[in-house]
Amino acid sequence: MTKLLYFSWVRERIGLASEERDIPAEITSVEQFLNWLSQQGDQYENALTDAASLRVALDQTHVTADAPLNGAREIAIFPPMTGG
Amino acid sequence: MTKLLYFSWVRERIGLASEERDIPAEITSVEQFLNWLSQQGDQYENALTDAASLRVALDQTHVTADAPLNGAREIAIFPPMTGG
Amino acid sequence: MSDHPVKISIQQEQFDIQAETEFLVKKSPNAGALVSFSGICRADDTLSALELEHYPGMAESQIQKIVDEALAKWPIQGALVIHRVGKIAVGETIVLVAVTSAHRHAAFDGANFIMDFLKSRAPFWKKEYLAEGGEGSWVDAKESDEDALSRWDQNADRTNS
Amino acid sequence: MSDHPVKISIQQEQFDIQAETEFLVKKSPNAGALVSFSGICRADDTLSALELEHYPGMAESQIQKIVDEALAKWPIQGALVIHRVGKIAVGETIVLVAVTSAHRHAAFDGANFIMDFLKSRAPFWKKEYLAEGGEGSWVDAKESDEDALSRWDQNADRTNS
Repeated sequence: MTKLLYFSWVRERIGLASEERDIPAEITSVEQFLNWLSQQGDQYENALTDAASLRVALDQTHVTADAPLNGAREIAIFPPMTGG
Repeated sequence: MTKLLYFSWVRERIGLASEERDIPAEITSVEQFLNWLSQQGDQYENALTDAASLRVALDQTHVTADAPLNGAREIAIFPPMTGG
Repeated sequence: MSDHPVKISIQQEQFDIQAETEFLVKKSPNAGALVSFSGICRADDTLSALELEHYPGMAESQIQKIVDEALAKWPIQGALVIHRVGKIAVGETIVLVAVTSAHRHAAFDGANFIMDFLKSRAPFWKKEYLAEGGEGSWVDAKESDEDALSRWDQNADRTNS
Repeated sequence: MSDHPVKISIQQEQFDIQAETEFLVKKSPNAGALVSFSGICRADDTLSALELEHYPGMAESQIQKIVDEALAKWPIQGALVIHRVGKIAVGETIVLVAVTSAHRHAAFDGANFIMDFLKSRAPFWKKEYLAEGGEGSWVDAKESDEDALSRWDQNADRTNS
Protein backbone atom coordinates (compact mmCIF):
# COMPACT_ATOMS: atom_id res chain seq x y z
CA MET A 1 0.00 0.00 0.00
CA THR A 2 1.19 3.48 -0.87
CA LYS A 3 0.06 6.61 0.94
CA LEU A 4 -1.20 9.26 -1.46
CA LEU A 5 -1.44 12.90 -0.32
CA TYR A 6 -3.25 15.71 -2.13
CA PHE A 7 -2.90 19.43 -1.45
CA SER A 8 -4.55 22.69 -2.47
CA TRP A 9 -6.95 22.44 -5.43
CA VAL A 10 -5.80 18.87 -6.15
CA ARG A 11 -7.18 17.93 -2.71
CA GLU A 12 -10.39 19.88 -3.34
CA ARG A 13 -11.01 18.34 -6.76
CA ILE A 14 -10.30 14.78 -5.67
CA GLY A 15 -12.27 15.38 -2.48
CA LEU A 16 -9.68 13.69 -0.29
CA ALA A 17 -6.63 14.85 1.64
CA SER A 18 -5.06 11.40 1.62
CA GLU A 19 -5.74 7.75 0.91
CA GLU A 20 -3.93 4.40 0.73
CA ARG A 21 -3.78 2.57 -2.59
CA ASP A 22 -2.16 -0.43 -4.20
CA ILE A 23 -0.27 0.77 -7.23
CA PRO A 24 -0.01 -1.88 -9.96
CA ALA A 25 3.48 -3.27 -10.42
CA GLU A 26 3.67 -2.18 -14.05
CA ILE A 27 3.41 1.49 -13.00
CA THR A 28 7.06 2.46 -12.57
CA SER A 29 7.38 6.20 -13.31
CA VAL A 30 5.71 9.33 -11.96
CA GLU A 31 4.21 9.99 -15.39
CA GLN A 32 2.68 6.51 -15.56
CA PHE A 33 1.39 6.90 -12.01
CA LEU A 34 -0.39 10.19 -12.79
CA ASN A 35 -1.88 8.67 -15.91
CA TRP A 36 -3.10 5.63 -13.99
CA LEU A 37 -4.52 7.67 -11.11
CA SER A 38 -6.42 9.96 -13.49
CA GLN A 39 -8.37 6.88 -14.61
CA GLN A 40 -9.64 6.08 -11.11
CA GLY A 41 -12.79 8.23 -11.41
CA ASP A 42 -14.15 11.53 -12.66
CA GLN A 43 -12.80 13.53 -9.74
CA TYR A 44 -9.30 12.14 -10.38
CA GLU A 45 -9.52 12.88 -14.07
CA ASN A 46 -10.71 16.41 -13.26
CA ALA A 47 -7.90 16.99 -10.76
CA LEU A 48 -5.07 15.55 -12.82
CA THR A 49 -6.00 16.63 -16.35
CA ASP A 50 -3.50 19.51 -16.48
CA ALA A 51 -0.32 17.57 -15.80
CA ALA A 52 1.91 20.58 -16.54
CA SER A 53 0.52 22.39 -13.50
CA LEU A 54 1.08 19.46 -11.13
CA ARG A 55 4.04 18.81 -8.91
CA VAL A 56 4.90 15.49 -7.32
CA ALA A 57 6.97 14.55 -4.27
CA LEU A 58 8.11 10.99 -3.55
CA ASP A 59 8.73 10.42 0.15
CA GLN A 60 8.74 14.22 0.60
CA THR A 61 11.28 14.95 -2.12
CA HIS A 62 10.35 16.82 -5.30
CA VAL A 63 10.74 14.82 -8.48
CA THR A 64 10.12 15.36 -12.17
CA ALA A 65 7.56 13.43 -14.25
CA ASP A 66 10.16 11.04 -15.64
CA ALA A 67 11.42 9.99 -12.21
CA PRO A 68 11.04 6.30 -11.26
CA LEU A 69 8.63 5.57 -8.41
CA ASN A 70 11.31 3.41 -6.79
CA GLY A 71 8.91 1.93 -4.27
CA ALA A 72 8.07 5.24 -2.64
CA ARG A 73 5.85 4.82 0.41
CA GLU A 74 4.38 8.31 0.21
CA ILE A 75 3.42 10.12 -3.00
CA ALA A 76 2.13 13.69 -2.83
CA ILE A 77 0.47 15.61 -5.68
CA PHE A 78 0.00 19.37 -5.58
CA PRO A 79 0.10 22.54 -7.70
CA PRO A 80 3.21 24.75 -7.78
CA MET A 81 3.99 25.97 -4.28
CA THR A 82 3.18 29.50 -3.13
CA GLY A 83 4.98 29.84 0.18
CA GLY A 84 6.37 32.90 1.93
CA MET B 1 32.36 84.82 12.32
CA THR B 2 32.22 81.22 11.21
CA LYS B 3 31.11 78.38 13.43
CA LEU B 4 33.66 75.55 13.48
CA LEU B 5 32.63 72.08 14.64
CA TYR B 6 34.94 69.18 15.47
CA PHE B 7 33.99 65.53 15.91
CA SER B 8 35.56 62.28 17.08
CA TRP B 9 39.34 62.36 17.48
CA VAL B 10 39.54 65.77 15.78
CA ARG B 11 37.44 67.15 18.67
CA GLU B 12 39.59 65.33 21.23
CA ARG B 13 42.89 66.54 19.78
CA ILE B 14 41.79 70.14 19.42
CA GLY B 15 40.15 69.96 22.83
CA LEU B 16 36.99 71.73 21.65
CA ALA B 17 33.66 70.58 20.23
CA SER B 18 33.04 73.95 18.58
CA GLU B 19 34.19 77.52 18.40
CA GLU B 20 33.56 80.75 16.45
CA ARG B 21 36.39 82.22 14.38
CA ASP B 22 37.04 84.96 11.86
CA ILE B 23 38.51 83.35 8.77
CA PRO B 24 40.84 85.71 6.85
CA ALA B 25 39.41 86.86 3.51
CA GLU B 26 42.30 85.38 1.54
CA ILE B 27 41.34 81.86 2.68
CA THR B 28 38.95 80.76 -0.06
CA SER B 29 39.18 76.96 -0.33
CA VAL B 30 38.77 74.08 2.09
CA GLU B 31 42.41 73.14 1.58
CA GLN B 32 43.59 76.66 2.44
CA PHE B 33 41.29 76.70 5.45
CA LEU B 34 42.69 73.44 6.86
CA ASN B 35 46.21 74.71 6.30
CA TRP B 36 45.45 77.99 8.05
CA LEU B 37 43.65 76.33 10.98
CA SER B 38 46.54 73.91 11.53
CA GLN B 39 48.72 76.97 12.27
CA GLN B 40 46.50 78.19 15.12
CA GLY B 41 48.33 76.21 17.82
CA ASP B 42 49.92 72.85 18.60
CA GLN B 43 46.63 71.10 19.21
CA TYR B 44 45.36 72.23 15.80
CA GLU B 45 48.55 71.12 14.09
CA ASN B 46 48.31 67.78 15.88
CA ALA B 47 44.65 67.29 14.89
CA LEU B 48 44.96 68.38 11.28
CA THR B 49 48.35 67.01 10.29
CA ASP B 50 46.97 64.02 8.40
CA ALA B 51 44.78 65.83 5.87
CA ALA B 52 44.03 62.64 3.93
CA SER B 53 42.13 61.23 6.91
CA LEU B 54 40.01 64.35 7.41
CA ARG B 55 36.57 65.05 6.03
CA VAL B 56 34.96 68.47 5.82
CA ALA B 57 31.35 69.61 5.62
CA LEU B 58 30.32 73.15 4.71
CA ASP B 59 26.91 74.05 6.09
CA GLN B 60 26.30 70.32 6.68
CA THR B 61 27.19 69.20 3.16
CA HIS B 62 30.25 67.07 2.45
CA VAL B 63 32.84 68.73 0.24
CA THR B 64 36.24 67.83 -1.16
CA ALA B 65 39.47 69.67 -0.29
CA ASP B 66 39.40 71.80 -3.45
CA ALA B 67 35.88 73.10 -2.77
CA PRO B 68 35.48 76.89 -2.32
CA LEU B 69 34.43 78.01 1.16
CA ASN B 70 31.74 80.18 -0.44
CA GLY B 71 31.01 82.05 2.77
CA ALA B 72 29.90 78.93 4.66
CA ARG B 73 28.54 79.78 8.10
CA GLU B 74 29.31 76.37 9.57
CA ILE B 75 32.43 74.30 8.87
CA ALA B 76 32.78 70.84 10.37
CA ILE B 77 35.94 68.73 10.43
CA PHE B 78 35.92 65.03 11.25
CA PRO B 79 37.47 61.67 10.37
CA PRO B 80 35.75 59.29 7.92
CA MET B 81 32.32 58.41 9.24
CA THR B 82 31.58 55.07 10.88
CA GLY B 83 27.81 54.98 11.15
CA GLY B 84 25.43 52.05 11.24
CA MET C 1 25.92 22.55 11.06
CA SER C 2 25.20 22.00 14.73
CA ASP C 3 27.20 25.05 15.78
CA HIS C 4 24.73 27.36 14.05
CA PRO C 5 21.60 28.35 15.93
CA VAL C 6 18.70 27.47 13.64
CA LYS C 7 15.02 27.64 14.49
CA ILE C 8 12.29 26.50 12.11
CA SER C 9 8.68 26.76 13.16
CA ILE C 10 5.45 26.17 11.30
CA GLN C 11 2.67 27.52 13.45
CA GLN C 12 -0.79 29.07 13.49
CA GLU C 13 0.03 31.62 16.18
CA GLN C 14 1.17 35.16 15.54
CA PHE C 15 4.58 36.04 16.90
CA ASP C 16 6.70 38.99 18.01
CA ILE C 17 9.63 39.95 15.75
CA GLN C 18 11.52 41.55 18.63
CA ALA C 19 11.27 38.47 20.85
CA GLU C 20 12.09 36.00 18.08
CA THR C 21 15.05 37.90 16.65
CA GLU C 22 16.39 38.86 20.09
CA PHE C 23 16.67 35.17 20.86
CA LEU C 24 18.52 34.56 17.59
CA VAL C 25 20.92 37.43 18.26
CA LYS C 26 21.63 36.13 21.80
CA LYS C 27 22.56 32.76 20.32
CA SER C 28 24.81 34.48 17.71
CA PRO C 29 27.11 36.53 19.98
CA ASN C 30 29.58 37.35 17.20
CA ALA C 31 26.94 38.64 14.83
CA GLY C 32 26.97 42.34 14.14
CA ALA C 33 24.22 42.12 11.56
CA LEU C 34 20.66 40.86 11.66
CA VAL C 35 18.51 40.93 8.54
CA SER C 36 14.89 39.95 8.75
CA PHE C 37 12.20 39.63 6.14
CA SER C 38 8.49 39.66 6.94
CA GLY C 39 5.94 38.60 4.37
CA ILE C 40 2.66 40.36 5.09
CA CYS C 41 -0.88 39.61 3.93
CA ARG C 42 -1.31 42.84 2.06
CA ALA C 43 -4.49 44.89 1.80
CA ASP C 44 -6.44 44.50 -1.41
CA ASP C 45 -9.94 45.69 -2.29
CA THR C 46 -11.33 42.18 -2.63
CA LEU C 47 -9.32 40.25 -0.02
CA SER C 48 -10.19 39.66 3.64
CA ALA C 49 -7.77 36.87 4.51
CA LEU C 50 -5.54 34.10 3.21
CA GLU C 51 -5.63 30.50 4.28
CA LEU C 52 -2.27 28.78 4.25
CA GLU C 53 -2.10 25.03 3.72
CA HIS C 54 1.13 23.07 4.07
CA TYR C 55 2.56 19.56 3.74
CA PRO C 56 3.57 18.61 7.29
CA GLY C 57 6.96 16.96 7.46
CA MET C 58 8.05 17.97 3.99
CA ALA C 59 7.59 21.67 4.80
CA GLU C 60 9.98 21.45 7.74
CA SER C 61 12.53 19.35 5.87
CA GLN C 62 12.46 21.59 2.78
CA ILE C 63 12.99 24.69 4.91
CA GLN C 64 15.85 22.96 6.73
CA LYS C 65 17.40 22.11 3.35
CA ILE C 66 17.11 25.72 2.17
CA VAL C 67 18.64 27.01 5.42
CA ASP C 68 21.48 24.50 5.12
CA GLU C 69 22.18 25.75 1.59
CA ALA C 70 22.36 29.31 2.87
CA LEU C 71 24.69 28.28 5.72
CA ALA C 72 26.95 26.54 3.20
CA LYS C 73 26.97 29.49 0.80
CA TRP C 74 27.57 32.45 3.16
CA PRO C 75 29.30 33.09 6.50
CA ILE C 76 25.98 33.12 8.32
CA GLN C 77 25.81 32.51 12.07
CA GLY C 78 22.18 31.69 12.66
CA ALA C 79 18.85 31.51 10.91
CA LEU C 80 15.22 31.62 11.89
CA VAL C 81 12.21 30.75 9.76
CA ILE C 82 8.67 31.05 11.11
CA HIS C 83 5.96 30.21 8.62
CA ARG C 84 2.36 30.56 9.69
CA VAL C 85 -0.44 28.30 8.49
CA GLY C 86 -4.22 28.51 8.75
CA LYS C 87 -6.28 31.68 8.40
CA ILE C 88 -4.24 34.89 8.18
CA ALA C 89 -6.03 38.25 8.07
CA VAL C 90 -5.00 41.24 5.99
CA GLY C 91 -2.15 43.07 7.72
CA GLU C 92 -0.88 40.01 9.56
CA THR C 93 2.53 38.48 9.00
CA ILE C 94 2.68 35.20 7.08
CA VAL C 95 6.37 34.45 7.27
CA LEU C 96 9.49 35.69 9.05
CA VAL C 97 13.00 34.89 7.87
CA ALA C 98 15.88 36.20 9.97
CA VAL C 99 19.60 35.69 9.50
CA THR C 100 22.53 36.76 11.67
CA SER C 101 26.09 37.24 10.47
CA ALA C 102 29.27 39.13 11.21
CA HIS C 103 28.90 40.68 7.76
CA ARG C 104 25.85 42.66 6.73
CA HIS C 105 26.00 41.67 3.06
CA ALA C 106 26.06 37.97 3.96
CA ALA C 107 23.03 38.51 6.19
CA PHE C 108 21.17 40.33 3.40
CA ASP C 109 22.07 37.68 0.80
CA GLY C 110 21.25 34.79 3.10
CA ALA C 111 17.80 36.12 4.03
CA ASN C 112 17.08 37.01 0.40
CA PHE C 113 18.13 33.54 -0.78
CA ILE C 114 16.04 31.74 1.86
CA MET C 115 12.98 33.82 0.92
CA ASP C 116 13.39 33.13 -2.79
CA PHE C 117 13.47 29.39 -2.20
CA LEU C 118 10.64 29.44 0.36
CA LYS C 119 8.41 31.03 -2.29
CA SER C 120 8.74 28.20 -4.82
CA ARG C 121 10.34 25.25 -3.05
CA ALA C 122 8.57 24.96 0.28
CA PRO C 123 5.23 23.12 0.18
CA PHE C 124 2.76 25.84 1.15
CA TRP C 125 -0.33 26.95 -0.75
CA LYS C 126 -2.42 30.08 -0.33
CA LYS C 127 -6.16 30.38 -0.76
CA GLU C 128 -7.91 33.74 -0.86
CA TYR C 129 -10.95 34.66 1.21
CA LEU C 130 -13.03 37.50 -0.14
CA ALA C 131 -14.02 40.74 1.57
CA GLU C 132 -17.59 40.23 0.33
CA GLY C 133 -17.62 36.82 2.04
CA GLY C 134 -16.82 33.34 0.84
CA GLU C 135 -13.83 31.58 -0.60
CA GLY C 136 -11.91 32.97 -3.52
CA SER C 137 -9.40 31.05 -5.55
CA TRP C 138 -6.02 29.50 -4.90
CA VAL C 139 -3.15 31.91 -5.46
CA ASP C 140 -1.20 30.99 -8.59
CA ALA C 141 2.55 30.61 -8.44
CA LYS C 142 4.29 33.55 -10.09
CA GLU C 143 6.73 33.04 -12.89
CA SER C 144 8.83 35.86 -11.43
CA ASP C 145 9.28 33.78 -8.26
CA GLU C 146 10.54 30.86 -10.28
CA ASP C 147 12.82 33.14 -12.26
CA ALA C 148 14.24 34.59 -9.04
CA LEU C 149 15.85 31.25 -8.23
CA SER C 150 18.18 31.44 -11.21
CA ARG C 151 19.85 34.46 -9.57
CA TRP C 152 21.50 32.02 -7.20
CA ASP C 153 23.30 30.02 -9.88
CA GLN C 154 24.17 26.41 -9.20
CA ASN C 155 22.36 26.46 -5.88
CA ALA C 156 19.04 26.69 -7.66
CA ASP C 157 19.50 23.17 -8.98
CA ARG C 158 20.73 21.68 -5.79
CA THR C 159 17.79 22.88 -3.71
CA ASN C 160 15.39 21.94 -6.46
CA SER C 161 16.13 18.25 -6.23
CA MET D 1 7.78 62.14 -1.41
CA SER D 2 5.11 63.08 1.11
CA ASP D 3 2.98 60.04 0.29
CA HIS D 4 5.64 57.70 1.65
CA PRO D 5 5.68 57.04 5.38
CA VAL D 6 9.22 57.87 6.51
CA LYS D 7 10.48 57.99 10.08
CA ILE D 8 14.00 59.03 10.99
CA SER D 9 15.05 59.08 14.62
CA ILE D 10 18.39 59.65 16.30
CA GLN D 11 17.98 58.68 19.91
CA GLN D 12 19.72 57.31 22.98
CA GLU D 13 16.88 55.00 23.98
CA GLN D 14 16.61 51.36 23.02
CA PHE D 15 13.58 50.43 20.94
CA ASP D 16 11.36 47.50 20.04
CA ILE D 17 11.65 46.17 16.46
CA GLN D 18 8.12 44.76 16.55
CA ALA D 19 6.53 48.05 17.64
CA GLU D 20 8.57 50.18 15.25
CA THR D 21 8.09 48.01 12.19
CA GLU D 22 4.42 47.31 12.98
CA PHE D 23 3.82 51.03 12.79
CA LEU D 24 5.61 51.22 9.45
CA VAL D 25 3.60 48.30 8.06
CA LYS D 26 0.33 49.90 9.22
CA LYS D 27 1.25 53.05 7.33
CA SER D 28 2.14 50.99 4.21
CA PRO D 29 -1.10 49.05 3.67
CA ASN D 30 -0.14 47.83 0.19
CA ALA D 31 3.21 46.46 1.29
CA GLY D 32 3.56 42.70 1.25
CA ALA D 33 7.23 42.84 2.16
CA LEU D 34 9.13 44.29 5.10
CA VAL D 35 12.90 44.02 5.27
CA SER D 36 14.72 45.21 8.34
CA PHE D 37 18.38 45.41 9.17
CA SER D 38 19.69 45.66 12.72
CA GLY D 39 23.28 46.60 13.42
CA ILE D 40 24.35 45.10 16.71
CA CYS D 41 27.27 45.92 19.01
CA ARG D 42 28.91 42.54 18.69
CA ALA D 43 30.73 40.65 21.43
CA ASP D 44 34.50 40.83 21.33
CA ASP D 45 37.05 39.75 23.93
CA THR D 46 38.25 43.28 24.59
CA LEU D 47 35.10 45.35 24.10
CA SER D 48 32.52 46.33 26.70
CA ALA D 49 30.64 49.06 24.86
CA LEU D 50 30.69 51.56 22.04
CA GLU D 51 30.02 55.26 22.33
CA LEU D 52 28.32 56.78 19.31
CA GLU D 53 28.89 60.45 18.53
CA HIS D 54 26.96 62.27 15.81
CA TYR D 55 26.69 65.64 14.09
CA PRO D 56 23.20 66.87 15.03
CA GLY D 57 21.31 68.34 12.11
CA MET D 58 23.59 66.96 9.45
CA ALA D 59 22.97 63.39 10.62
CA GLU D 60 19.21 63.77 10.14
CA SER D 61 19.52 65.54 6.79
CA GLN D 62 22.02 62.99 5.43
CA ILE D 63 19.79 60.10 6.42
CA GLN D 64 16.81 61.85 4.81
CA LYS D 65 18.87 62.29 1.64
CA ILE D 66 19.82 58.59 1.60
CA VAL D 67 16.20 57.55 2.17
CA ASP D 68 15.05 59.87 -0.64
CA GLU D 69 17.58 58.24 -2.97
CA ALA D 70 16.21 54.81 -2.10
CA LEU D 71 12.63 55.99 -2.65
CA ALA D 72 13.62 57.34 -6.06
CA LYS D 73 15.47 54.19 -7.06
CA TRP D 74 13.02 51.44 -6.01
CA PRO D 75 9.24 51.03 -5.68
CA ILE D 76 9.48 51.35 -1.91
CA GLN D 77 6.46 52.32 0.16
CA GLY D 78 7.93 53.40 3.45
CA ALA D 79 11.23 53.59 5.32
CA LEU D 80 12.34 53.77 8.92
CA VAL D 81 15.80 54.59 10.23
CA ILE D 82 16.54 54.61 13.96
CA HIS D 83 20.15 55.36 14.84
CA ARG D 84 21.16 55.31 18.48
CA VAL D 85 23.80 57.59 19.98
CA GLY D 86 25.62 57.59 23.32
CA LYS D 87 26.84 54.51 25.17
CA ILE D 88 25.76 51.20 23.66
CA ALA D 89 26.61 47.95 25.43
CA VAL D 90 27.65 44.71 23.75
CA GLY D 91 24.57 42.91 22.43
CA GLU D 92 22.51 46.08 22.06
CA THR D 93 21.22 47.34 18.74
CA ILE D 94 22.92 50.41 17.26
CA VAL D 95 20.84 50.99 14.19
CA LEU D 96 17.60 49.76 12.63
CA VAL D 97 16.75 50.26 8.96
CA ALA D 98 13.36 48.99 7.78
CA VAL D 99 11.78 49.26 4.36
CA THR D 100 8.32 48.25 3.13
CA SER D 101 7.41 47.47 -0.46
CA ALA D 102 4.97 45.50 -2.56
CA HIS D 103 8.00 43.64 -3.94
CA ARG D 104 10.39 41.72 -1.73
CA HIS D 105 13.46 42.37 -3.88
CA ALA D 106 12.85 46.12 -3.82
CA ALA D 107 12.58 45.95 -0.04
CA PHE D 108 15.83 43.98 0.23
CA ASP D 109 17.68 46.31 -2.15
CA GLY D 110 16.33 49.46 -0.51
CA ALA D 111 17.33 48.40 3.01
CA ASN D 112 20.73 47.20 1.78
CA PHE D 113 21.34 50.49 -0.05
CA ILE D 114 20.33 52.64 2.92
CA MET D 115 22.66 50.66 5.21
CA ASP D 116 25.61 50.94 2.82
CA PHE D 117 25.26 54.71 2.71
CA LEU D 118 24.62 55.06 6.45
CA LYS D 119 27.96 53.34 7.07
CA SER D 120 30.07 55.89 5.20
CA ARG D 121 27.87 58.91 4.48
CA ALA D 122 26.04 59.62 7.71
CA PRO D 123 28.04 61.60 10.29
CA PHE D 124 28.39 59.15 13.15
CA TRP D 125 31.58 58.00 14.86
CA LYS D 126 32.20 55.05 17.15
CA LYS D 127 34.56 54.91 20.11
CA GLU D 128 35.39 51.65 21.83
CA TYR D 129 35.23 51.10 25.58
CA LEU D 130 37.33 48.25 26.91
CA ALA D 131 36.25 45.25 28.95
CA GLU D 132 39.25 45.84 31.25
CA GLY D 133 37.99 49.41 31.84
CA GLY D 134 38.79 52.70 30.19
CA GLU D 135 38.47 54.13 26.73
CA GLY D 136 39.82 52.36 23.71
CA SER D 137 40.29 53.93 20.32
CA TRP D 138 38.01 55.34 17.68
CA VAL D 139 36.81 52.76 15.20
CA ASP D 140 38.45 53.27 11.81
CA ALA D 141 36.35 53.47 8.69
CA LYS D 142 36.62 50.29 6.63
CA GLU D 143 37.68 50.37 3.02
CA SER D 144 35.16 47.64 2.33
CA ASP D 145 32.39 50.00 3.43
CA GLU D 146 33.57 52.64 1.01
CA ASP D 147 33.88 50.04 -1.74
CA ALA D 148 30.33 48.84 -1.08
CA LEU D 149 28.96 52.17 -2.33
CA SER D 150 30.20 51.57 -5.86
CA ARG D 151 27.78 48.61 -6.08
CA TRP D 152 25.01 51.17 -6.45
CA ASP D 153 26.44 52.78 -9.60
CA GLN D 154 25.57 56.38 -10.30
CA ASN D 155 23.77 56.76 -7.00
CA ALA D 156 27.05 56.54 -5.14
CA ASP D 157 28.10 59.85 -6.58
CA ARG D 158 24.82 61.60 -6.07
CA THR D 159 24.58 60.80 -2.38
CA ASN D 160 28.24 61.55 -1.91
CA SER D 161 27.91 65.18 -2.90
